Amino acid sequence: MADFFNTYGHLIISTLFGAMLGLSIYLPLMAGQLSLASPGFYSLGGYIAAILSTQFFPRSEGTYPLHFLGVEVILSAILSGILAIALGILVLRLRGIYLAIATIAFGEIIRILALNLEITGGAVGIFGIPQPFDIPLAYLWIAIPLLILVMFLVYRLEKTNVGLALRAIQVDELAANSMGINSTKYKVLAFTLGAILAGIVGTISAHFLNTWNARQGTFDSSIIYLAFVLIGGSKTFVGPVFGGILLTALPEVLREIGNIRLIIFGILIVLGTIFFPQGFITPNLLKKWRK
Amino acid sequence: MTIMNILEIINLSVKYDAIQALKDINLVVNQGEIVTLIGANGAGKTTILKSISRLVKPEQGQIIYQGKDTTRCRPDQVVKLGIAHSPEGRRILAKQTVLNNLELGAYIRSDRLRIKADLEYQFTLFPRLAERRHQIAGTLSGGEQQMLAIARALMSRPQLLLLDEPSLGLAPHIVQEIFAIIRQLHQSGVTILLVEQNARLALENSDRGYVLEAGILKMTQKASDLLNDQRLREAYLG
Amino acid sequence: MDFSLFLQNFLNGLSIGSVYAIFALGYTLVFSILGIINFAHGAIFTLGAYFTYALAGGKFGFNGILANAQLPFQLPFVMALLLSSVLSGLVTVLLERLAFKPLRARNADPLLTLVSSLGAALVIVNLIQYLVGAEIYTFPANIYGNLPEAINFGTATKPINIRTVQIIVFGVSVIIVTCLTYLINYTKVGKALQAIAEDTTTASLLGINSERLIMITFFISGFLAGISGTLVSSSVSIAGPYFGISFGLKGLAVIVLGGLGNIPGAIGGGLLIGLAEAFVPSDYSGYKDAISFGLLFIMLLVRPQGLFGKKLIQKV
Amino acid sequence: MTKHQITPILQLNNITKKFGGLLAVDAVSFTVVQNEIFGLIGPNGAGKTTIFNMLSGLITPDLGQINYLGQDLTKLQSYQIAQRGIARTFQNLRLLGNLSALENVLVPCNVHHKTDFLADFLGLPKAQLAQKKTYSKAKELLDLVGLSDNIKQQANNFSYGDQRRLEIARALALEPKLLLLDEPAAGMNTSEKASLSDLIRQIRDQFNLTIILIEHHIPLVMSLCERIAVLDFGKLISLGEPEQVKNDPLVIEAYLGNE
Repeated sequence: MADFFNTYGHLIISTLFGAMLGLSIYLPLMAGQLSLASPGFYSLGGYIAAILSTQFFPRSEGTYPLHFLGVEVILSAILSGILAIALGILVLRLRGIYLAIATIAFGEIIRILALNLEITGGAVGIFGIPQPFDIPLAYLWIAIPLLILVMFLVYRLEKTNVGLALRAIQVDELAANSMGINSTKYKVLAFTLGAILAGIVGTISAHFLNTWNARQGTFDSSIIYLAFVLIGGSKTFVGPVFGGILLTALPEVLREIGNIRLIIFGILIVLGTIFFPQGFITPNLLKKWRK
Repeated sequence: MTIMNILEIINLSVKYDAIQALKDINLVVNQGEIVTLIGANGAGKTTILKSISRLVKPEQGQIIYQGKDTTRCRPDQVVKLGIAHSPEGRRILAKQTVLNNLELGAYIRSDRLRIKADLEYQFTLFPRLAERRHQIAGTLSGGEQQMLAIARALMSRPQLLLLDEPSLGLAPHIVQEIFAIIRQLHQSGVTILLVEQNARLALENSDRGYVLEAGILKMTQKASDLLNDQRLREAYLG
Repeated sequence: MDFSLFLQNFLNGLSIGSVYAIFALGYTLVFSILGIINFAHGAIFTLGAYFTYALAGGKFGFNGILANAQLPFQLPFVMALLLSSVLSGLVTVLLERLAFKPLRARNADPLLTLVSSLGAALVIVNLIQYLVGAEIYTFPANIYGNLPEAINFGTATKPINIRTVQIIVFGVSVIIVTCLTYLINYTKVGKALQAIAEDTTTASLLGINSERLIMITFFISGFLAGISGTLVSSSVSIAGPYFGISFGLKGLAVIVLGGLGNIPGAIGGGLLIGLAEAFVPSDYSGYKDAISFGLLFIMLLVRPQGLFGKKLIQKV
Repeated sequence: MTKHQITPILQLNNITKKFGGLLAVDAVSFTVVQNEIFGLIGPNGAGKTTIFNMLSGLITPDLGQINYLGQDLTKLQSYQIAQRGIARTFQNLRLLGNLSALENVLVPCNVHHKTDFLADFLGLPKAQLAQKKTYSKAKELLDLVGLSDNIKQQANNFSYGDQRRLEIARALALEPKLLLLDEPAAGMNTSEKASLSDLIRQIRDQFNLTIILIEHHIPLVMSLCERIAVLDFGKLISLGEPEQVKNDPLVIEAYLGNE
């Protein structure tokens, strides 16, 4: 058992982060909005952690105090939230692929800023982000409860009137508007929740990975997160969680086969879309399991 | 004189996902006839036309056109065999000119001179289109768009014309005009399979009619008999 | 800025902008026909560069499976360019069959195509890396024959030196754009393509074999990606298997800037971004890539239909 | 007309809308009074649905004002207009297809039954009670239009006529004062049309509504509407009671023809 965790502990924690990043794409998708802004906010959250912990908070001997991490998380959530509201009001007027591209552009602008600014360490990035735990495996104590909490929140959200309004917008925004729903408000809400989640995951990831640079949150990762949702299943929140875990683990599991692992990974993604156009986890499948 | 059938549908069934749109349809259209399909919305009339032009895939059954099984053809192959479909909602190419729309109607042909002649013929048949040949089709009135859809279908020189709801949303006096043209086409020998909400008007201009209910063929008779059918009068003829 | 520097920047911008334009044309053609964005377009761009490199007699490094491999023949550059672009086109057609057509046949969510095309891009990029490694390849200096390195458009005292490569790049791009414009507007295939772009169902009712035309479109798209990959890499170098990805992303900015699915838009957008980048002062060259995305972002907010697009009217 | 109180509820003043180079609606003015059933007819493309879209805020007129109970609608967004009591149905049906019939009606119900989000989120008894109330209201409306079976089925699976009735129930859930019906009888057979006609009168009386309807079926319009406006190429060519409109030479020439 200990061996298992030593070998796969790092991977397990990464998959849990993957699941949450999948959910961060899923949230705006609940209102039918294809936003690929998550990598941008993920990157931002990571830089907040990296900058605060290496440059602002006092260095202490031993492990990094958890309450500092708490402050970082709260700060990331607030900053991501504010930025997301501002950005959301601007870009959520766009539809479909246009929204996706605008959010990709946002991510690229963040990335290029990070590459060029001094505070973000330029192309090199920021090293030596302090560790709050003695062993990496202890990140499970954050990742597991956080994922469960997020899943519970999304689950409850879907049951409320707000959830119903989001679904109405997803199916037909124009009809929803003419039924008295202020779609802009709800879309910005869903977009902001996704951004906050991505920001928080970035903050914790920065510590977990020990280093942060502009390669975190690039354009192709936005499509990978989208793959989490679509291959996992976009009609229930279980889908992106499953997809995030599966597709984060897959390249690592394939490591055994050596150099061609990413080729196989690509092929599996193509096959996944062809043979599971609804995703692996569908509401019907969940119903069957419950019986 | 033996009557040649141009189209024969045998045991056709169509499913949309879980919904059975057509069940065991058997239908014949003879050379030179106008045949009308009547029935409520959702009864499957449009689906029959779409099956013939292969816009939908039959679940089972056969479509025989001039002795050839077209059930497995692609839509463009069906056009080449001589079936033209003027679809529901007209589907003209709204961004292109009237002339371009008509020329694309003759896409399958390569006899340039004859195409030119046919174009002029369409303009005599539909003088309203002649005036507007360089206009962008999307800016035509509803009636003119319907005329364009029919003229475009004729440009492929079809032996069988499928007409879906040619009167939909048109002013009553334009509807009269459209049906006058349909009669004229009939006289020139085009075989027509017609779907029409306005059942009375359609039957008055047809040889025979089929009545559909919820994807099943209920009856077929001479148009004049259908017009006098008591039950039909209550349901469709108003 | 003095005039000769201005002119030099202008010509540089025109040259790179014209490559953006032909690259983006391939993107936008596929979008106009199918309404999808092919994220593997950048990977094909890379592939085209490697094909030309190999066909022109280039030798591979020692990292990949094909270490030190070299073709037994060496084609003149023009031949290599054409053949490589044709090969790129064929690979794109194959890609369409394997990764796009099955989804289309199942009427899948168009979003899935984004994911599927990313999967295809991953395969191509990593296959290249597996085969020939990740090192940088540079075309031989005399690739264009015995042309001078640069031509002076100014005077002896006030030189305006433009690299010959850039003139060739611009020339080839102009030829391509002209041919394509003719094809789309004046041929039967072009008219059929426009019909499909507007309404696939209607097109099939007119007897247009849309599957065949989709294949042609993907071929042209791949051809254009391959040619632009070659042009860029012959003027700089092949910077490894991933170098098409960022180019692909920029192409996306170009086509949205010009108006998705809009052919003059792709050309105008390409030239605009090329010129805008050329005028970024060298002190800020790190922000050069931000130009295209900044322009794109602003354009989306002000005029989502793009520079050349028509306002979309939603039908109720 | 005489039996109703004559208070205007809606006034269109010189409304104009262009699409590209095309004048879709050309300086149209008319007034609708409280409690009447007002018909809007004319061939497709005459601008009827465009007027509905402007009334419900989906598009903004280029020129002119729309006065609804003292407010200018052209300055409001569609959800605000819906919240102020103008509900509509759509020509091509815009049900939320993969939501259930019940959910389709619940969405607009919630606009008027605001619940405390937190209570709702946590599933507190207070919220559950509120939810029950809206449920029973939604069910009543579905009953009214004759849909009581299978209301938990996806709206997509309903027959065409049922979907049209479901859209009416959904519009009523907004508790409107003004109801806009866009071709409510399209695709219905003769007997269905008759019962629809009864239903429209019934809901007008029961909910004290004003109704504007677009319809192609001339006999239905003539028997149901108290006043009718006729549009052709974006212009208002005639306005008045059915008899008057029917015999207007302009209408006969442009629309009805001589049968």
